Amino acid sequence: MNLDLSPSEIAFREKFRAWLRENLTDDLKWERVADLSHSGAWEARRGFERRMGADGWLGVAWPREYGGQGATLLEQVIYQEELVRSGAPALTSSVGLELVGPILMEVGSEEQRHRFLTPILLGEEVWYQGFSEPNAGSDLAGLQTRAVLDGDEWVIHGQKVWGGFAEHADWGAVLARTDPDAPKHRGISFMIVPMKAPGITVSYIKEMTGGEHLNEVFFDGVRIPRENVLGPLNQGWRVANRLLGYERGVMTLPFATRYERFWEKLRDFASSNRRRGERLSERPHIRAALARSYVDVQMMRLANLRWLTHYLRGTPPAEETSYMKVYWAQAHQGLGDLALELGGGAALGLPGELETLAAGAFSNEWAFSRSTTILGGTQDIQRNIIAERILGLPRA
Amino acid sequence: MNLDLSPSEIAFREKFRAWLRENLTDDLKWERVADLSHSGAWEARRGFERRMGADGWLGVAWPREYGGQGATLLEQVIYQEELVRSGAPALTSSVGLELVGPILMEVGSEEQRHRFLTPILLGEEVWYQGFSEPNAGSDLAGLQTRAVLDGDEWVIHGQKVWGGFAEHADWGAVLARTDPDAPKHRGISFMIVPMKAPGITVSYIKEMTGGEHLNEVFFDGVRIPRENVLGPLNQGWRVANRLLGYERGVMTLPFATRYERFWEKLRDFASSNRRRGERLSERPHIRAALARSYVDVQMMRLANLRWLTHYLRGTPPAEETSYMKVYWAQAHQGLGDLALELGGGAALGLPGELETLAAGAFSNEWAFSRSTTILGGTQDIQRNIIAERILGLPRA
Amino acid sequence: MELELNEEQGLLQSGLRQLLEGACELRRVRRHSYDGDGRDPELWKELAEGGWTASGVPETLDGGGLGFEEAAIVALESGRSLLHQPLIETLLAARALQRAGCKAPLSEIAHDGASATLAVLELSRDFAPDPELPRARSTQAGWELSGEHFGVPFGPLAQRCLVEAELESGEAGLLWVSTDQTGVGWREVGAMDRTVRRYALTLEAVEVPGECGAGAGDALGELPDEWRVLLAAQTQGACARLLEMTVDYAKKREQFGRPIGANQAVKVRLALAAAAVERMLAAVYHAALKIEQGASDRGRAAAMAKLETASPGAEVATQGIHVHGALGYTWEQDVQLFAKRIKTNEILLGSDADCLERVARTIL
Amino acid sequence: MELELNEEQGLLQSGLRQLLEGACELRRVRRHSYDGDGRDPELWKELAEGGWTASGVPETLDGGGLGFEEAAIVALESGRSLLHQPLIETLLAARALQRAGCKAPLSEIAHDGASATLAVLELSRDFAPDPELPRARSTQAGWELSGEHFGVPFGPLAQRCLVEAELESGEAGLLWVSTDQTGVGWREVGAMDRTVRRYALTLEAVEVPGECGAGAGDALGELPDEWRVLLAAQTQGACARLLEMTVDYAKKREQFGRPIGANQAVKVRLALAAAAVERMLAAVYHAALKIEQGASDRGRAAAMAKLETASPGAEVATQGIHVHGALGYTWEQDVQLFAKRIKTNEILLGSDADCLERVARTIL
Repeated sequence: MNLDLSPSEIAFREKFRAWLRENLTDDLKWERVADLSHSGAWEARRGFERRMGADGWLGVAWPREYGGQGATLLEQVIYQEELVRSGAPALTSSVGLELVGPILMEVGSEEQRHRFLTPILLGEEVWYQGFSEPNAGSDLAGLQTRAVLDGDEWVIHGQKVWGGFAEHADWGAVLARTDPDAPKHRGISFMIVPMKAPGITVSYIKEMTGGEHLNEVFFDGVRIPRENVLGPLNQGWRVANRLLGYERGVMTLPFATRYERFWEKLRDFASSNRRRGERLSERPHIRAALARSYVDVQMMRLANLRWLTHYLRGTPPAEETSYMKVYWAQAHQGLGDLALELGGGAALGLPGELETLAAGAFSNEWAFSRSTTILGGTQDIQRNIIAERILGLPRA
Repeated sequence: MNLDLSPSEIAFREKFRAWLRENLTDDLKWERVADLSHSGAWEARRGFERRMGADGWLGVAWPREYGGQGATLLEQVIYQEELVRSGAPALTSSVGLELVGPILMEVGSEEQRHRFLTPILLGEEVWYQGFSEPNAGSDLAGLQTRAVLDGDEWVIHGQKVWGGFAEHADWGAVLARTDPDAPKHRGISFMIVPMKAPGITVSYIKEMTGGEHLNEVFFDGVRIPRENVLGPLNQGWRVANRLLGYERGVMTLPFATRYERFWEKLRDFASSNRRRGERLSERPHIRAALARSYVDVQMMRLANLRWLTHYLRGTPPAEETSYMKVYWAQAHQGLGDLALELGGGAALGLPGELETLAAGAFSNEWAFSRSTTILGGTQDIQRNIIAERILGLPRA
Repeated sequence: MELELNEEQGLLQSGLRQLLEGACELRRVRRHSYDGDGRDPELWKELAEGGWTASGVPETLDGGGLGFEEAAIVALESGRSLLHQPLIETLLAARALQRAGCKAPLSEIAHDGASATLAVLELSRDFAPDPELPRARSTQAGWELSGEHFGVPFGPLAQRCLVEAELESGEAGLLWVSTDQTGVGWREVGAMDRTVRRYALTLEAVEVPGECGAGAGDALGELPDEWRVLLAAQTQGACARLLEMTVDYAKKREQFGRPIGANQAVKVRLALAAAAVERMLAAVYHAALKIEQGASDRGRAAAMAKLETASPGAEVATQGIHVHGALGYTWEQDVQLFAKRIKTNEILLGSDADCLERVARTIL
Repeated sequence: MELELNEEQGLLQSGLRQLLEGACELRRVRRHSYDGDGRDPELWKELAEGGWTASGVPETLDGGGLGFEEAAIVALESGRSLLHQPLIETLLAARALQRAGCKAPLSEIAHDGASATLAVLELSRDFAPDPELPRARSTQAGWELSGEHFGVPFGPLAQRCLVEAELESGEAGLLWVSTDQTGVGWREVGAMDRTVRRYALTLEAVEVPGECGAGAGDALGELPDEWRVLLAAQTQGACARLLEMTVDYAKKREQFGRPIGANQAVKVRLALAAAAVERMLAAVYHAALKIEQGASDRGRAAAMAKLETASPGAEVATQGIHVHGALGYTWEQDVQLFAKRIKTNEILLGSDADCLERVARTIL
């Protein structure tokens, strides 16, 4: 066993770190550009990503034959960790890079790959992910958006929710029902939709935190060419689902880095603040709570590194990604609760709401962490997966 | 609102307390007679109960017409609390008093009442409860013990578990399948079985704690008279089930008194013992844990008192007894865990196993409390009852 | 032995609930608290006309003369309705004023329907590291008051503020100021729960008439415990409503062709939440009774009520959000409004650790 | 980056598992530990022949020369099999002896297949309020040792005991005694987990040859952390086996016409238990690696491994008992045997609070 990086991994990290140091100027950092309603925020993020793309720092995981770096999983984790550490904004290209790109490579036609892969890799085109619907969340295959063939065009009607960047996106990867008579998992196709097409209306969903990052998208008779189907007709659900499950689990790996950073904020707060005359970090229950939270974040990281070792040895990600999501939620909600315990009344504001502790970062983290048991497959679903597919307990 | 007893309730309490002071000598106390394998323990307990019976202190809840005191529910709680406080042993008559007696009054024949009620009330006959079976625990109605009519006698074959006092009992209240062709809830009858009858074999089940209180009872062609059916034929399950559910919930009311006493033991231990040079009750996390446990026990009591108020006002016990069982398990398991945390290594022995802290009381409580989520309807079943019958959530 | 509302108290509760269900639905709360300036004088007027705003003033001074058990009922309903008005604060102020023997302010509450908030050190400490009490210098006309307080609920949205201050004697005092009088400054600070906005208060040589202040003595000592119990009651009410909303949702929302509430995992979540909510109510009743009786263990009972509602309340809220799925995380869904009130009440006036130590001191 | 056994380690593990599955089934554990006198020399002999008992002795001294990662593997398997022999104690003793430079005792372990246990202050403190170290007076032949220790695992069931003592210099020392030599007294104390019986040790002028003792220095300092990690590993192994048994039971046991494991509530319990068991393994590997490396944060890693296995382990055990229903509470069912080992390991060598403070000291 060892927790060390190899020389080539260190070199990879240093190279990317150096690139970020040079290119990620303060005005591009997360705090500055997170809120897309701020003028210039979108453009700043896009400009940064195009620079990443031009210098080969998008799609590092993609195989070399498609223009990527063919990075190992560990390098991908290093890459994500460095992004987080540097304070870079979340990538607007991530749906293209992590979902659409791999699907194109697996099941896309020659023309589709030719048309779409390079713009994703260069950070030139943004993709929107149109999966969930108001009545199809956990039960994604119950989706009702439908696409009907009319001559040489598909006509799409329906509504999607919980995707992001819809307003700005160039393309949408949209699941739609193409065979209403088939069993629900078998009549769905993966459609490529130009997001500027007539008939598409985008609105924002306001979150509990007050932020507005997610969209509702209405498709009202949107027409797309017949060939804009990704993968075999009526097999969209299988394609989408296989990628979603595992990838989203592995995606939690670098989250630990984000939580480490947030934990450090909490520690610094506790070390430099007093309540009722006593330094917070000297109160026994605060010490215990900070240690507990530290262990929780580290254990999330370590448990994931153990599975990462398996992947690096050639076992592909499988159901154990459900464990990762369980740890993820536990670590995140624990941090959110601890933040408010530490911050006390002064932390009870929301971001942007007048003077609040660290601009609302603490309460925001608390509220944001409430969503962690829901996103990307609810905790209930993860637990079922563990019980049925790993432990082999019978389905009800 | 008030938490005070009325003058008549106080008088009731004082009267019983005085009786116990006079009659419950040290050699009769729980620690001395709990283990029935000790010679004389059974006889001591029986003698004490016969004295209770003779002086009218058994079946205080029974209506006056059947020889009881017609005690209110609150008086019943006071009665149970005083028994616990006094250090009296658990009553060997409880199955007769709390289960068989009420059933006899409700559905028994005139002859049956005449034959059985008074001996129960006088502490002269002990009843065994033969309900659960190896393959019928939570799913009690799935029981397989069968009674077949042969002329004027029922012939019983089967196996029961988890009842107590079987070796000593005079009578058994045994659920048996009398109509194998009926749906499973409808073919069960409530049989009155003389426990000394030929064909009955009793063995003990050793518990995790090392104690042996529960029995396995085998019925191998046991013959009983045709009239020894309690209540209508084939409706035994309904009769048993109605009484079991609610009564067992209300039964948890005086448990809080037992837990208060045990909590006091823990507090005293923490106040008078040191670890690593520091008095336990001065360590912040121990203080917090003791307070948490105190609150938990008190809240179990208070939540129950609120429902008791409803019962005293005339609403009969119903599904909220499932809440009581949830609090019960929480309070008890919390105490068990705390006991071992406080006692440390010195508490890790079992009762009777050489020198261990307070003769193994702490570890014993920990082990015993593991059973609290299982007994009298598992926690899973209680939660289902709350969800479906109180909150009205749909059955799966 | 009675640990439940009596018939009269039950009527009181249903009266207030009816009023609030009519006058204070959640759309109105949102409109005034989130989209508006926080003021809602019509609702206050309705509450005053119903006798609720003066219910803490003794009958001899023309108030409702309600006891503390009834105050807890008011707080329960204020939580259930997510009331965005300083009703429990006005009740608490009236009780403290009565104990301090300040009759003029009580008359304003009873006769003018004045609303009030409270600025006390115990709460300031939740918002600032080492706050100092404002100082009250005696003048010919009464007092002159200067200093700061933090985290004051409602602030200028209430008409009066009962201010804890240090008198020249070194004794603590309670002084009654108008929230808009000269020298009184308010600075809104962020509030996750916008239905109870929070303010920092600055006092610069504020003049207080003689009859509007007094040495506090016991009047103040009782206040934090009473407030803790009313916050606990409010949380219970909020949790009960949030749970009802969640149960309704679990019955209606379908996934995989059946209501999500048919899943046993959802049942466990909601059953445990319900068990917590029921226990909270017993804790609130118990503490209200102890305070009403002036029992020697009232402080412990108050800490227990806070403990039983604080993190269990936050857990109920978290489960409510979870069961609502992604929708529960949106602004439009009402569970989050309740979650924010519940979480705020958890944090204020004593963390779990503080309350456990309060209990520990009385039993160890 | 590798946080998993390598191929060689995997072979080591499956070798030991195979041996123990054959030689140490639970019936045997019960027979010797519960029904017998606790001794099982045949099993120890088999372990010695397999090279396991000397595996902690360096190769240069004819031992197995296994590192600490491998020691953790041995501990994992000792938990899985509920081994009733002082194998991890002998391993730990060998490591400490090597650090202290005591060659003669190492030879006994390597060549004579001696079994060993440990009597150290850190553990004594879990069993007695304020234990004092035994004193070692130097004599011509070596040392003369007098005093007490508490809670010593296996006690006279092992052949040797490595005793922590205070030397005349005031320095801590480690001395190697035979458990049956003159002046050595053992008093069995209760042990909920009878598979690791516990003893109080009294030493009355026990003579220890010069080559069987040394000033302890670092040899001792490392021992408690190493022991914590091996206890953590043992708990992980025990939890993993207990979980497997419980999952099997949930698949087979039917109620209401279907396996109880088809109930989602049971699934949640077992899924969370499985998640805990997986995390424990990562914590154990991490701590083993840190100790093997002599990393500066090894103490924290050991505390983390203890924390991750202590109360989570007890929770897994509680769930295992619960899912077994009434049967899980009986003596005959095997889950309870594991539960007792797991609970014992939780309590010893640092409670949660202690371990959290150990972690806190390194990060705050």
